[in-house]
Amino acid sequence: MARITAGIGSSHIPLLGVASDFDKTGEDYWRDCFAGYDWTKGWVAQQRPDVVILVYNDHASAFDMRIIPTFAIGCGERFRPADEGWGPRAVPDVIGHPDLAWHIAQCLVLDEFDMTIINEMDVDHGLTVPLSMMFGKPDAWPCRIIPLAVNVVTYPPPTGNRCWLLGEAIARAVESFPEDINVQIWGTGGMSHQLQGPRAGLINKAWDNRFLDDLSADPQRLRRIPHIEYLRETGSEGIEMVMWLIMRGALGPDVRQLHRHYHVPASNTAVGHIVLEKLT
Amino acid sequence: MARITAGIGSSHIPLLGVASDFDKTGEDYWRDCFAGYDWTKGWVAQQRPDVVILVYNDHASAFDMRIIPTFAIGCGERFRPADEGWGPRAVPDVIGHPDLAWHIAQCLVLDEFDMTIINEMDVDHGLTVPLSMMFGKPDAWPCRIIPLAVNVVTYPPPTGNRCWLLGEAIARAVESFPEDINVQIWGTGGMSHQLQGPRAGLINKAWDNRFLDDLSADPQRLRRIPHIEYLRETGSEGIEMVMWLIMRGALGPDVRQLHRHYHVPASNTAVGHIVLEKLT
Amino acid sequence: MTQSIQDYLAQFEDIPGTRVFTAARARRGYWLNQFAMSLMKPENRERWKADESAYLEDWPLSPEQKDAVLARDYNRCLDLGGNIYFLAKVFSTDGLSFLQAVSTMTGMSVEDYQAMMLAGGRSPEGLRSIREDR
Amino acid sequence: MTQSIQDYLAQFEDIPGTRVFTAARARRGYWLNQFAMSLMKPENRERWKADESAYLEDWPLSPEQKDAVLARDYNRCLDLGGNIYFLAKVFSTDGLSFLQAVSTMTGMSVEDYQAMMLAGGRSPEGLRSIREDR
Ligand SMILES: [Fe+3]
Ligand SMILES: [Fe+3]
Repeated sequence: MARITAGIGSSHIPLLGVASDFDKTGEDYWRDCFAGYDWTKGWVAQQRPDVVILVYNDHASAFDMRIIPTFAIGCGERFRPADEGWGPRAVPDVIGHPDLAWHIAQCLVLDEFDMTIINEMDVDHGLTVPLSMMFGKPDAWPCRIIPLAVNVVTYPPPTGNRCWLLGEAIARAVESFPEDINVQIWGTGGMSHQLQGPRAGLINKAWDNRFLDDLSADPQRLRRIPHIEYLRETGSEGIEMVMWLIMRGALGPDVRQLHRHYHVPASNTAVGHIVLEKLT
Repeated sequence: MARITAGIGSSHIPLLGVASDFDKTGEDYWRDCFAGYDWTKGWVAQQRPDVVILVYNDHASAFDMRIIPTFAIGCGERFRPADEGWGPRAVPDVIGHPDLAWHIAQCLVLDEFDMTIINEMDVDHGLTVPLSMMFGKPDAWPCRIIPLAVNVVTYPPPTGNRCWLLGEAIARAVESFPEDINVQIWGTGGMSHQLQGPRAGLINKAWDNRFLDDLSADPQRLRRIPHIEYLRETGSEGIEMVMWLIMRGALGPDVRQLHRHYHVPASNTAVGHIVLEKLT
Repeated sequence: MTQSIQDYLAQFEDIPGTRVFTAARARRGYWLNQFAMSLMKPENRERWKADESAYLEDWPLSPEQKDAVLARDYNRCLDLGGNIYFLAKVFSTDGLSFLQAVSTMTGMSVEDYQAMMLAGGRSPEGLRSIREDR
Repeated sequence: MTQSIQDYLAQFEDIPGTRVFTAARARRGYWLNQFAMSLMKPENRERWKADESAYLEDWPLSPEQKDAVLARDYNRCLDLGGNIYFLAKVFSTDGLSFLQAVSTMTGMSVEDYQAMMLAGGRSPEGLRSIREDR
């Protein structure tokens, strides 16, 4: 029986990908930021997940304004890095897990989630940057990845509660998959940042750290945070943190924080990441 | 305040469109089938809905296997008839109602339905045939139309219960739209038919008529019909009738049947349609 | 979810003469269906009509799928993951109606099939469940 | 739904210096964003770089939208319905980073903006609500 064993929440800032791709991670600007991921790199390498369900948002790469799916699950065999305007990142293709992805997709629809199934798409920095942060620069990513794209660009995004419920449903679906595999779920995006207007550059360390605290201390509070609070407190792009709640919902009531890291800035953004172990 | 005043359930068989387009409706084969819609044509003309929310499924026209949305709402200005392999139907373009459609889409996402928003797509016989049956052959369709496309091709389609709940949520959304407009909702597809394999041509008059009865007599029973029952009793394509439950859910607990018609066959299919008035 | 996906899917194999378009079939038939979809464009229909085998060379179909399409063996196409709404692009390009194409899967002549439909269609009696023989 | 969509949307207008990408903005900026998206293709980037005005002729943008794009006035682009992730295709084609492009919207020099970020970023204090002045 497949099982979700752990979750990671992490920023997915495009410039982190650039720093990795062009070997700048030793520079002063980047050293602390990347060093915070060292523990996690070691831990993931030792955990050897077979599959990562990677929750992210597409940033006008695979989807333009013609079609805006709220929840889209990638059931294809392979997903290529998107050309976001400066050529595709020179990172490995993402190899999917169609058996598990289709299994989850089918379970979710029966469970009354109105999924969009995607068989072909390119994946942008939202998905590939967390892979670089956790796995470094291998010739091939060391596990299969199921992309789960969430609309957080055109309003309204899904509510925090809906994200949480989707996470719970994903956990049920994984548990009903007959193969004995180790599955992780990663929620990405955030933390506080605003990429637009006179208020750009907003960072809210206190709010971000309370969010990180409450992923283990009081997750039910996080589930009820309204969109307006993300916008006011964490900047217009801080809304991406609703995607962490899919990860958190999938881990069940009790988790243990294994590692945590917070750094300002990377580009316009607060970098945060957390590793949570599922307790049965 | 906008209000949903009535609903129609109707088959959307492609050959009905052909019969209409090529003026064959007076032929022996078609006379009774089209005559059954005469009352409804008169009634709709007198009701003059401002907008019809038209629930249908795409039959591999706008969507191919690359992307399969469970619930997709058309928020665009205009939708053209699709080329389904023999050229587009010579019927008017479908003019959308972006104000109401976006309003509904936004409300539904806040209400925890995981909608896919569509701004550009062609619409196939599933949408255009019901327009021909209700409106005949005008130079322009007499009202705005909001396409609501439901996946009933790749399994699993949404459950009957989820369709019902979506209908209820659509009704809430329409009621919160500030303009004073008359909205109808049509659910299309069915009735019993199977378009494949040695069992093709299956028709179940008794089951279809009980379904028509219970849209007013016992709608809660319909809501709980499992997919397997549609498949066993009404043929593999009878599953389209789950879409009628979105219409029925949107009408609230009490309805009055104004008209009903059932005819076998049109092509491979049992033609049925029903007109339901919403009682407050 | 009150029912496991395994139980949900297993039921579908109990219906006589029917292939439900499940994920397993959708995956097997992916390129077969995508090929068929390409015939929605008039220019592709012309190329297809001019040389069907050459047209198929551009698509990663299995040899069995290619044979089944070229033979217009729709039951075989369904077994190989085809879906009727995608395959409709093939028979529409041939100028066949749904009724004509569908009748070819029943073992009946188109006239007999048409007559059955005019007489009220095929009864579900005995065709509901293989296991329960009803 | 516990909150009306009207109330939900009204809140967003109370945030200083921020345009939330609502349906109203998405509709207004539809072609502006679709134009920007077209720059994901290398061949389109070449055509755009060769003659920006000529490139824009193919897109039904309003004159204000065209002016704002040509002037790289990103605040104005946002007012006219642009979304930053779409507009990113324009500034990426210019060779600008997110930080460089974003700083142009703040009234600060890129050096001052960069220094602010290194010092911990912009405080939310006083920037949460126009109405409540907090
Ligand atoms: Fe992001
Ligand atoms: Fe249909």
